[in-house]
Amino acid sequence: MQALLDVYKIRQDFPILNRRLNDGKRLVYLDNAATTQKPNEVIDSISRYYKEYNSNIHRAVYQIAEEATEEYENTREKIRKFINARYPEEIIFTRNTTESINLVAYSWGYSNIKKGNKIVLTEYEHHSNIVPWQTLCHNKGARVKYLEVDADGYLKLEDLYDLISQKDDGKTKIISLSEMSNVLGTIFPAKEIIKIAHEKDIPVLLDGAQSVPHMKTDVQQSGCDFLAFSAHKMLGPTGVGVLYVRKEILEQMKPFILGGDMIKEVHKENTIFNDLPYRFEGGTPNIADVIGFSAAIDYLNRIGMDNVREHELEMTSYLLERIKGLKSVVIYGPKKAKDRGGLVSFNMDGIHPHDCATILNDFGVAIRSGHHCAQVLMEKLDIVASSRASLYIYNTKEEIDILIDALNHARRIFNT
Amino acid sequence: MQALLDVYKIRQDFPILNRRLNDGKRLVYLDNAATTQKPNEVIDSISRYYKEYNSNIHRAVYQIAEEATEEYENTREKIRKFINARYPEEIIFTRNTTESINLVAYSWGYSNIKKGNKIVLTEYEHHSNIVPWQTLCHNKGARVKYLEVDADGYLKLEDLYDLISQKDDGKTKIISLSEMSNVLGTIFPAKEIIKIAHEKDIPVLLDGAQSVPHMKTDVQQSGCDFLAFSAHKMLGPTGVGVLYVRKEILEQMKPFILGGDMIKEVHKENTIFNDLPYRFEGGTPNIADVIGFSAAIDYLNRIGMDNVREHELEMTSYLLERIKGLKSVVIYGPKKAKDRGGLVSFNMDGIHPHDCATILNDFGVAIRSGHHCAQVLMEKLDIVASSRASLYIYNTKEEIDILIDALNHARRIFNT
Amino acid sequence: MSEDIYREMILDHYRNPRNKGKIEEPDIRINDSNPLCGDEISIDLKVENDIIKDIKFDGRGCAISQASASMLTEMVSNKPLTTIKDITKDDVLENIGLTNLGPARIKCALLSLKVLKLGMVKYYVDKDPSSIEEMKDQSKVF
Amino acid sequence: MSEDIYREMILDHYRNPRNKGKIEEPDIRINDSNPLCGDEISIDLKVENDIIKDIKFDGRGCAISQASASMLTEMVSNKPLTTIKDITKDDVLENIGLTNLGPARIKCALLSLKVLKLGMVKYYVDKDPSSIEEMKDQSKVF
Ligand SMILES: Cc1ncc(COP(=O)(O)O)c(C=O)c1O
Ligand SMILES: Cc1ncc(COP(=O)(O)O)c(C=O)c1O
Repeated sequence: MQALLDVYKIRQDFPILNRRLNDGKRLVYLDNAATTQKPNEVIDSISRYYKEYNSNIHRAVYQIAEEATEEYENTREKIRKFINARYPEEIIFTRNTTESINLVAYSWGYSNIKKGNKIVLTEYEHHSNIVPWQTLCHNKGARVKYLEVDADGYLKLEDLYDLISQKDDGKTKIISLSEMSNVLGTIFPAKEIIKIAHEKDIPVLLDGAQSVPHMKTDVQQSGCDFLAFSAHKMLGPTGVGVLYVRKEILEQMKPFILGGDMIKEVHKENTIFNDLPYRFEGGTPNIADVIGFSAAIDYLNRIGMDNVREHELEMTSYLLERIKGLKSVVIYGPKKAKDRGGLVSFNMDGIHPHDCATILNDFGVAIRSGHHCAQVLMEKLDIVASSRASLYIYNTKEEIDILIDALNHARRIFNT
Repeated sequence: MQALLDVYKIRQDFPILNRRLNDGKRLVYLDNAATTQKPNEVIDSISRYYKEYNSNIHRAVYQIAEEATEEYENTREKIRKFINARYPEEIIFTRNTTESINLVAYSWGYSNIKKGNKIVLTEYEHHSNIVPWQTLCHNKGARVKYLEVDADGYLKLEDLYDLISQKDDGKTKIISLSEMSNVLGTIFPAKEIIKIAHEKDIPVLLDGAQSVPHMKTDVQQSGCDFLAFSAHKMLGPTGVGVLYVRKEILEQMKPFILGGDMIKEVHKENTIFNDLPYRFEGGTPNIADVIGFSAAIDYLNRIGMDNVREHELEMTSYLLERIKGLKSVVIYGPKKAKDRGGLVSFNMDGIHPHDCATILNDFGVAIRSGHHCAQVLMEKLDIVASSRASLYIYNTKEEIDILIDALNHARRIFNT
Repeated sequence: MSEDIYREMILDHYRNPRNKGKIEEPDIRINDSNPLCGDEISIDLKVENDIIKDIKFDGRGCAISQASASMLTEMVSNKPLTTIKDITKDDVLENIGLTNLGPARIKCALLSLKVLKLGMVKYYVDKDPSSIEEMKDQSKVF
Repeated sequence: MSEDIYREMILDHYRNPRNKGKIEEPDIRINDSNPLCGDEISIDLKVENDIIKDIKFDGRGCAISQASASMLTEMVSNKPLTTIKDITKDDVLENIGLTNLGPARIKCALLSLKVLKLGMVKYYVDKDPSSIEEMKDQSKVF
């Protein structure tokens, strides 16, 4: 029974959900934190672009190029609205969350981080929000500090106070953290963290790869200075990421990818860069997929992000409860569904997550196993890997039941 | 009459060529140097990916993820073969040519360019092959040197000898140049240039954005150390570029975009990077479009790159001849069609290229007007802009005739 | 259709631009270029008691950008400097009789307005740096 | 089907790995991890007159990687070190009875072979650095 959104109707929009696997089983797709499936609207809007008005944007004056430019820039405006940014030029298109964070580390970081400075992350960060900062610090003689997560998957805000308090001496230059952990599932109090940071004039980057697809985002309300997320995790195509930067900061930032489209004038000895945001989009953009992303945003807007969240909350409660019922199982992250996004990571005693995923595949069930690009957290949890089931708008309780049956079967095979 | 490839049959594979514009005119697409159109095969392979096996690659063990990983890696192997590289791990996927060149400038450049060094480019380079080097030199206290082009659009190889001869003292660290000019149309003797450079142990980057789509490429034969090109200029989707790097050099290069997928192990204080080529592909790749690119390569292979070149040669001869016949027209670049790729840039006295393009649009004709991201060359030619008609496998002589009619009409409007 | 765009008035202003050139010792000198096509416009202004006493433009580019600049100088000449604030993009497009340009060509038509607004902002901010907050968004045309 | 994969032999080697542990003062010690899943394998070897006198592996990971490592140690124990050169990925997959693994799981099955080949290369190159050219491609498994 789906009160909030009509899952069965939604499922009809996703052709892959009818896919029959090798052995005739229907796909039960529970790896949405890695990437989500795409509705027909998104797929069709990409095809339509190529069939009707494919052309290089911004510079040409013929009709199809003007159509393409308009659709591309409309998407920027649509995203501005979706995250409630003030200006469309605060929206930069990248390839993915990873590139968005790298853009900040290279462009903002290399100009602002000096020897002896600190960058604050958390222990649960995705590698994409660790390695760029680690490398920056390595090159600059600065240091990365990690906020600890406790046994239940929460941050202690007092730690943050401590870290950036008087004795920090203004050494901390940026805080970069994920609004939702892709392993623990915890939703962190971004707004409070940003408030604490801003009291010390420290800018905050939110990795929104897991949060933006699953709940309402409002950059003016949270006050974040940077926000990074990926289209492919929210019904959109692969190859498109977004970086939001508050205009006051963006105006000060040096361009990153240099070349065509991001310049105003190039001379032998010097270059005058283009206006915002084009200055940050060098080369021919991923036009088709940016336009495809537009259709994804429309789809989500039509459902309503509050309904997305409500549906996931209901499903996550059910998923948590069913997994809890398994024999010798360890669940990571908050006990309460309401503190979580739509995913649950777990381990079954004596069965490696990798073997677990292989057995589940026989049931058509697609879940993720491994370190989830969060090895620092894995070290903290003292595990090598975990299994993770993650949900989205088209998942049903029946699918969760199939997952549980499959897990029980794995238990039987391993006879533990 | 098309002897070499059946253009009329080919045209049926490109749905956009049936597009009717606002006023009912059929599209005459002559802006192929900016981006080419896509055959149904490419469009369909992207849709099929999303409808049948969309999933995040490399890390998951379920069936659709294995299918996606296989298709993605097959594309890498297909490209290896297409440019005759030795190893698939020499092929790195980027967003476009611009990002490919930036990757080299950031990763190879920042480690190898020191104060007082020189980087050699040419006057006809695209901004994407100027700005990254200019910025690198600015930051490192090095200098960019430009090889001059002569009035007919050729390089003088003696200048190169001079530049990197004894008195250069080994200061030149890299030569980066386009194998085909996107304005002059000239095809440059890459192999000879590389030979001269290698005698002084100077590595060479070829910007293949214009050459790879239009003629046979063999990196072992030319001996280039780096090769950059874009899928979208050779029937493939937007959002995919390629960087080839000779393995011996690639092994020494530091990763550029840092994050998920490009690491082996991440710890709080350090990171162990992944094997080649994954080390250079941070974050979720543009999976769908890489797979789409595969279909484009298949298409080109089926036609045969030698036939592509032959067809363009025939068409370019015709285009040159017809434009030459116009009143008060200036044509840039080589007089002989055989020294050219499939494009012709020109100016009509008294008519700005921008106005020209607007008038052509009434005839359904899409050509490019402007500086073509080559302002250094524009300064040399002492013009602000030019018009450019550029061809590909689906263009016909009839289309060139429509272009000429439209240009004559522009002449009448401007009454010059 | 291009016949609607390249009417006699545009071609006349293109071939015989009004107020073309430089002013010696201008009170405002400002220029910008259109990254799309490389069109350049520079504008010189002579201001007395906040009235535009003289205005000249220089530049190179397409018929639309040059004719539009020529017409714009006629439009503001001898007007109070503050009128520039109130000129909208639609005003310019109507004045030159081009209300259905595509997004690319619109930038050509509005380049001179953009430069003029920038010049005004610079003039006031130079005089009173604290006005930057208020002026910041005044140079927006698109 | 997973029933074909998780047969008794695999599960037995997984639960009761042969040659698990460390060698004190080994002639070769080498390790690597699978970036896919974080599986780790380290291998110690004792070599006398180019014969593998003792071999032990250590590590953590899935049933396939651990069972495969266990079986591989049995396969090469007391063999000449150079036999490692000739072991192909198909040899390993046949030995463990898993010839139709998907590409992701194949990496688990072959991690120990990769480590073993790396170890052999390192051993020879340490002894004779000039052999690196010849050895370079010997550690390739995939
Ligand atoms: C010679 C040359 N280099 C580089 C580029 C840049 O290609 P992209 O925009 O795909 O990065 C182009 C395309 O415009 C080109 O013609
Ligand atoms: C929290 C978090 N950050 C960053 C990323 C990286 O996203 P992408 O691979 O799209 O760059 C992910 C996705 O795996 C994630 O979950």
